[in-house]
Amino acid sequence: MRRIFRHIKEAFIGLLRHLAMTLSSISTITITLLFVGLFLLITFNIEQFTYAVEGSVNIHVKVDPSFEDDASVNSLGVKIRALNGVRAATFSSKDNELDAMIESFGENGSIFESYRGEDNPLRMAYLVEIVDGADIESVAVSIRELEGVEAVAYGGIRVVELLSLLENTRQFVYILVAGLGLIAVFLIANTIKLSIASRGLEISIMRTVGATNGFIRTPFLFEGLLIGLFGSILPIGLIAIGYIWMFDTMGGQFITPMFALVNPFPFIYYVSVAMLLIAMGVGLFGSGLSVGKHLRWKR
Amino acid sequence: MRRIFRHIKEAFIGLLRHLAMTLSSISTITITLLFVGLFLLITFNIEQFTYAVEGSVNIHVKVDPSFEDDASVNSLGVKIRALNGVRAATFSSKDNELDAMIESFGENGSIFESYRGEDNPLRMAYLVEIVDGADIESVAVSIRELEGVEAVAYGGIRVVELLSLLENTRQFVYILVAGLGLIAVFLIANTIKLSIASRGLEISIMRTVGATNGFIRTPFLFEGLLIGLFGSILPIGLIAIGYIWMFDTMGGQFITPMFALVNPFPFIYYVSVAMLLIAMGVGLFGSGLSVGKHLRWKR
Amino acid sequence: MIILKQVFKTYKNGTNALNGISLTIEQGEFVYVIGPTGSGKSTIIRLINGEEVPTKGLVEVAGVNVGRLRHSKVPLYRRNLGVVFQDFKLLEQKTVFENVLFALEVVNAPTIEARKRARETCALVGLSDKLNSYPHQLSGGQQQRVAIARAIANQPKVLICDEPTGNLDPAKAKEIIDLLEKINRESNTTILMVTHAQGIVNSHRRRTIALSDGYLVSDLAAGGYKE
Amino acid sequence: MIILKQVFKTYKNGTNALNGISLTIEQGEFVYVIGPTGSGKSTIIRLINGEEVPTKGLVEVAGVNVGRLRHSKVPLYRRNLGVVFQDFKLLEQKTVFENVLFALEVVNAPTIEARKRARETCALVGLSDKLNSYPHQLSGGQQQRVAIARAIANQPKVLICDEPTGNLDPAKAKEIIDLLEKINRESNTTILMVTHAQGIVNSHRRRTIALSDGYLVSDLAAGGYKE
Ligand SMILES: Nc1ncnc2c1ncn2[C@@H]1O[C@H](COP(=O)(O)OP(=O)(O)OP(=O)(O)O)[C@@H](O)[C@H]1O
Ligand SMILES: Nc1ncnc2c1ncn2[C@@H]1O[C@H](COP(=O)(O)OP(=O)(O)OP(=O)(O)O)[C@@H](O)[C@H]1O
Ligand SMILES: [Mg+2]
Ligand SMILES: [Mg+2]
Repeated sequence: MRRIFRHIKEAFIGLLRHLAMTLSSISTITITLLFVGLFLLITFNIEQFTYAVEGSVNIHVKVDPSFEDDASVNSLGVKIRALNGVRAATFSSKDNELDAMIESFGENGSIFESYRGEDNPLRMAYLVEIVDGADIESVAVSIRELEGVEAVAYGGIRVVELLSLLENTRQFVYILVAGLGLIAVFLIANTIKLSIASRGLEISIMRTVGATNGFIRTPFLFEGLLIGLFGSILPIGLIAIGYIWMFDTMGGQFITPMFALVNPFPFIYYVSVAMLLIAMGVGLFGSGLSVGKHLRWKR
Repeated sequence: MRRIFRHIKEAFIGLLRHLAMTLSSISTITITLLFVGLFLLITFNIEQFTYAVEGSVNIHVKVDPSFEDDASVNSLGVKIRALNGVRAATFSSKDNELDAMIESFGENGSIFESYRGEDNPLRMAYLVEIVDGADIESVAVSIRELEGVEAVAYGGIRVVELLSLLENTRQFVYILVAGLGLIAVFLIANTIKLSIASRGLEISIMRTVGATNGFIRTPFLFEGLLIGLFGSILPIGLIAIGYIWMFDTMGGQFITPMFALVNPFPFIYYVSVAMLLIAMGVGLFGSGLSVGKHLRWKR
Repeated sequence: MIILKQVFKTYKNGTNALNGISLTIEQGEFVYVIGPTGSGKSTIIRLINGEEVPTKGLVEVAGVNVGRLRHSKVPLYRRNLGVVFQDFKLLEQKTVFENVLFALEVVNAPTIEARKRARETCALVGLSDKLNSYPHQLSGGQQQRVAIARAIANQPKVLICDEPTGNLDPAKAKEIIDLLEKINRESNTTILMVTHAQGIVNSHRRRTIALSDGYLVSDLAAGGYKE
Repeated sequence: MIILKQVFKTYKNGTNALNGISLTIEQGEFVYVIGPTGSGKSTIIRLINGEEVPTKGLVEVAGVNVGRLRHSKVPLYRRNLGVVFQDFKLLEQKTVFENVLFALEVVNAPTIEARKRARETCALVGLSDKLNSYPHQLSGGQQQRVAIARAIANQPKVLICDEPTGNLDPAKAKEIIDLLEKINRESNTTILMVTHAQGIVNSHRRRTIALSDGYLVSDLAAGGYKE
C-alpha cells in the first residue's frame, strides 16, 4: 500500500519534472481523442439513420390484371406473407391506388378523378413491409417471381441508393474510426515512448542501484495512466457539450426528420467512458511498452 | 557549398544514429499524411459532385390556364429569362408535357394516351436551367411571383435536400481537413521536437565548443526536411495508387453516374505535391522550432 | 567472497580489456586496484557489478555466478553491493537527498528509517548543506561524494569504489579514505578500491592489485605505487 | 589577457560560489587554481567560458566583456578558448575523431587540414588506437584525454583545464602536464589549470591561485600545495 502511494507520488513528480514532455503527450491524446470521439458520434448516428430508413421501406406490388379475382388475390397475399423477411402485406384496391395517385399529384391530382369506377386503369396492389431494410432487393426479387405479380417497386424516394449511400458512409466511417483508433494508439504510444526515451539513462541508473524492473516500471505506468486521464478531460468535455448543443440546435434531427439524431442521454455517457478507457489504456500501453524497452537497454 | 554537403551528411548521420526516433517521426508523418491525403481526395470529389448536381438542376414552371395565349406565354418566357441566376428557359407544350408524363410512368404510361388533344388536362410549362444550383430556391421564389405562373417545382429527386447534404458534408470535410492539417502539423512537430529533446545536451555541447547557432541548426533543419520527405513517400504512393484503383474499380463514379469522380490525372499529381510540401514544411518547422528552443537552453 | 577465475573480457568492438584475470578476495579485505589508464580496472568493476558479462571465465560474488545471472535478477543481486562509479551515475532528476534515499527505497526500507539513514549518510560525506541540490548544481567533488553516500547508505557487504577521490582535494580525499577504512573495520565490509592516487596507496598500505593492458601484473599484500 | 574584477557569483538556488574575486592573468602565463572541493574553481572557468554570467563584477578576456556577450555571440568568442571540462562534455553520438574534428569544423577549417590536425592531436594525447570509438566505449582516462585533445586542437590563445588529470595515472598525468607546458612555452598560450593533484603542483612550480569558499586566499608566483 505504502508502495502504491510512493509510486503514484513518483508518477506525479515525473510528470512535473518533464513538464514539456508531459504537455506534449497530453496534447497528443487530447487531439487524437477528439477525433476518435467525433467519429464515434458519427458512427452511432449513421447507424440510427440507417435503421430509420430501413424501417420505413415498403415494397409496392402490382397485381397482374388476369389474377384480379378474389381467390387469386388472396392466395397471392398469403404467398407474400409467407416469404422470408416479410413483416406484413396490406391489400390496396384500385380505388385506393387511385386515391394515392391523386394525392401524390397534389394540387393537380383532381384531373385523374375521371378514372374512378369501372374504367380505373390502375392495378390492385399489395403494400409489403419488410423486417430488415437491407433485404429489400432480395425480397422484391422473390415477390416478383410469384404468380400473379405484374410489377414490383420500392417506396417514394430512391431508397436503395440512399441506403447504399448510408451503408457506404457507415462503412467508411467504421474504417475511419478503426484507423483513427489504431493511429491514436500509435501516436500516443509514440509520444509517451519518446518522452520516456530521454529517460533511458535514468532507468538504467535505477537498475544499477538495485531497483527491480517492477519497481522502476510502476511509476511510469501510473504516469501513462495520468497522461491518459488528463488528456481525455478536454476532448470528453468538448464532445459531450458539443453533441448536446448540436442536438438541441438541430432539434434532434439531421436535415430531415427521417434522420433522427441519437438522444444525448445516456449516449454521451457511453461515449465518454469509451474515450476515457481508450485514453487510459493507450497511456498505460504506451508507457509500459517503452519502459520495457529501456529496462532491457542495459544489464 | 562544402558546408552544405557537410550539413546534409551530418543530417543523414543524425537520422541514422537516432534510428528509433527517426522511425517514430517518419511513421507519425506517414500516418497523419495518409489522412490528410484521404481528406484532400474527398474534398475535391465532393466539390465535383456538388457542381454536377447543381448543374443538373431544372425548375419546372407551370403556366396558369388563364395566360395560355401566345403573347402572355412569350412575355412570361422573356420575364423568366430576364431573372438573375437563370441561364435558359425552354418552352414545353401540353403535348410535350404529356409525353414526359407518359414516359415517367414507364410501362403503364400508355393509359394516359387518351388525354392527348383538346382535353389535355396538363399545363404548358417552361423548363428553367439556372446558373448556380445553390440559388435554386431564390430563383424559384422569384419565378413564382411572376404573373401567369401557376406552380413551380424542382426536378425529379429531392434536389434541395441532396444539395444541402452535399454542402453539409463538404463543410464538414473542410473542417476535418483544416483540423487534420493543423493536427498533422502539431503531431509531427511534436514528434520531431521530442526526438530532438533528447539531444539538448548534445546541442549545448556543440555551442560550448564554439559552433554558432546556424551551424548547429542547419543539419537539424535538413533532418526535418528528410524526415518529411521519407515520411511522405508511403502515403503519397498509397493515396495515388489507391485513388487510381478506386477510380477504375468504381468506373469513375460514386454509386450513381451523377457523382462522377475527379479524373486521377493530373489530379493526383497536385495532391501528391501538396502532401509532399506539407510533409517537408512541417518537418522543417518542427525541427527548426525545437532546435531553436534547445539553442537557448544554455549560454 | 569475490572470485575471478581466468576471466577474459572482449568488448563488442574487439577491444580486449581483460586477459585471463584470476584473483580471490576474502570477506573483510580492503584491496586497491591500480594500473595505467585503460588497463581494465573499471572493466573488472563492471563485471563484478553484473553490468557486463565475461567473455570467458567465472565471476563469483558471495556464491552468485554473476555472469550467468538472469537479466531480471541482476538488480536483486546488486543490493548486496555498493558501487561508486567513475562517472558517478547520479539520477539527474532527483536531489542529493533523493538520490541517496532511492538506494534505500529500492530495498523496501521503512520510510522513516530510510530518510533518517539517508540524511546521516549525506552528513558523513559532508553534504548536509546540499541535500536539496540537484546533481548539476554541484561541484565535481560534491557529486562524487553523493555517489559515495549512495553506495554506503545500504551498508552493503561489498563496497566497490572506482576512483572515489579523483575529484577531491587531498584533505577531502583523506577523509573519505578514513571513512572507508572505518567502514571496513567496523562492519567487516569487503572493499575494492580503484585509484590513481599514489599518495593514498603509499600512505595507507593495503593489498594492492596492479593491472596493465588487461593483465594482472602484481598482487602484493601491502603493496604501493611503483612508477 | 584574463581580467576578473570584484567578481561575485550567486547561483539561482542562492549558493554564493564566488565572493569578490579579482585577478589578472597575462598572455602566456601558466597558472594553477587550487582549493578544496566546492570552493568555486569550476565556477571561475564557467564565467571565463561565458557559460555563466557574473552576478556582479567584470570578467574580461582578450578585451571581451564576457558577461555582457550576446547569446548568439558566445560561440564565436569561445573559438579563442580551449576548455577541458571537469565532466568532459564529449558528444556521445560522435567518435573520438569526430569529437576532435568537430572543434575544427566549427571554425571552418579546410576539411583536409582539419582531419590531419585532428589525427595529430589525438596522437599527441595517446589515443591513436581509439579514433573510431565512441565516448561510452572509453575508459575514464581516455575520455579525459579526448577532452584535452579537443581543447588544444584549435591551438587556442587561452587554454583552460578543469582537473585535466583527475582520471589519469601518475605517469599519464605527468605526460599531459609536460604537453601543456610545451604548448605554453612554444605557442605562448595562456594556460589556466584547476587541479587537486598536489604532486603536480609541487613538482612543476608555477603561479598558484588558491580559493576557499569562494574567496581568493592566496596568489603566489611559485606557490605549492599546503595542506
Ligand atoms: N563499452 C566499451 N566498449 C568498448 N571498449 C571499451 C568499453 N569500455 C571500455 N573499453 C576499453 O577497454 C579498455 C579498458 O577500459 P577500462 O574502462 O576498464 O579502463 P580503466 O582501467 O578503468 O581506465 P581508467 O583508469 O582510464 O578509468 C580500454 O581500452 C577501453 O577503451
Ligand atoms: N549550477 C549550480 N547551481 C547552484 N549551485 C552551484 C551550481 N554549480 C556549482 N554550484 C555550487 O557552487 C559552489 C562552487 O562550485 P564549483 O563547481 O565552482 O566548485 P569547485 O571548486 O569546482 O569544486 P570541485 O573541486 O569539487 O570541482 C559549490 O558549493 C556548488 O555546490
Ligand atoms: Mg576506469
Ligand atoms: Mg569543479
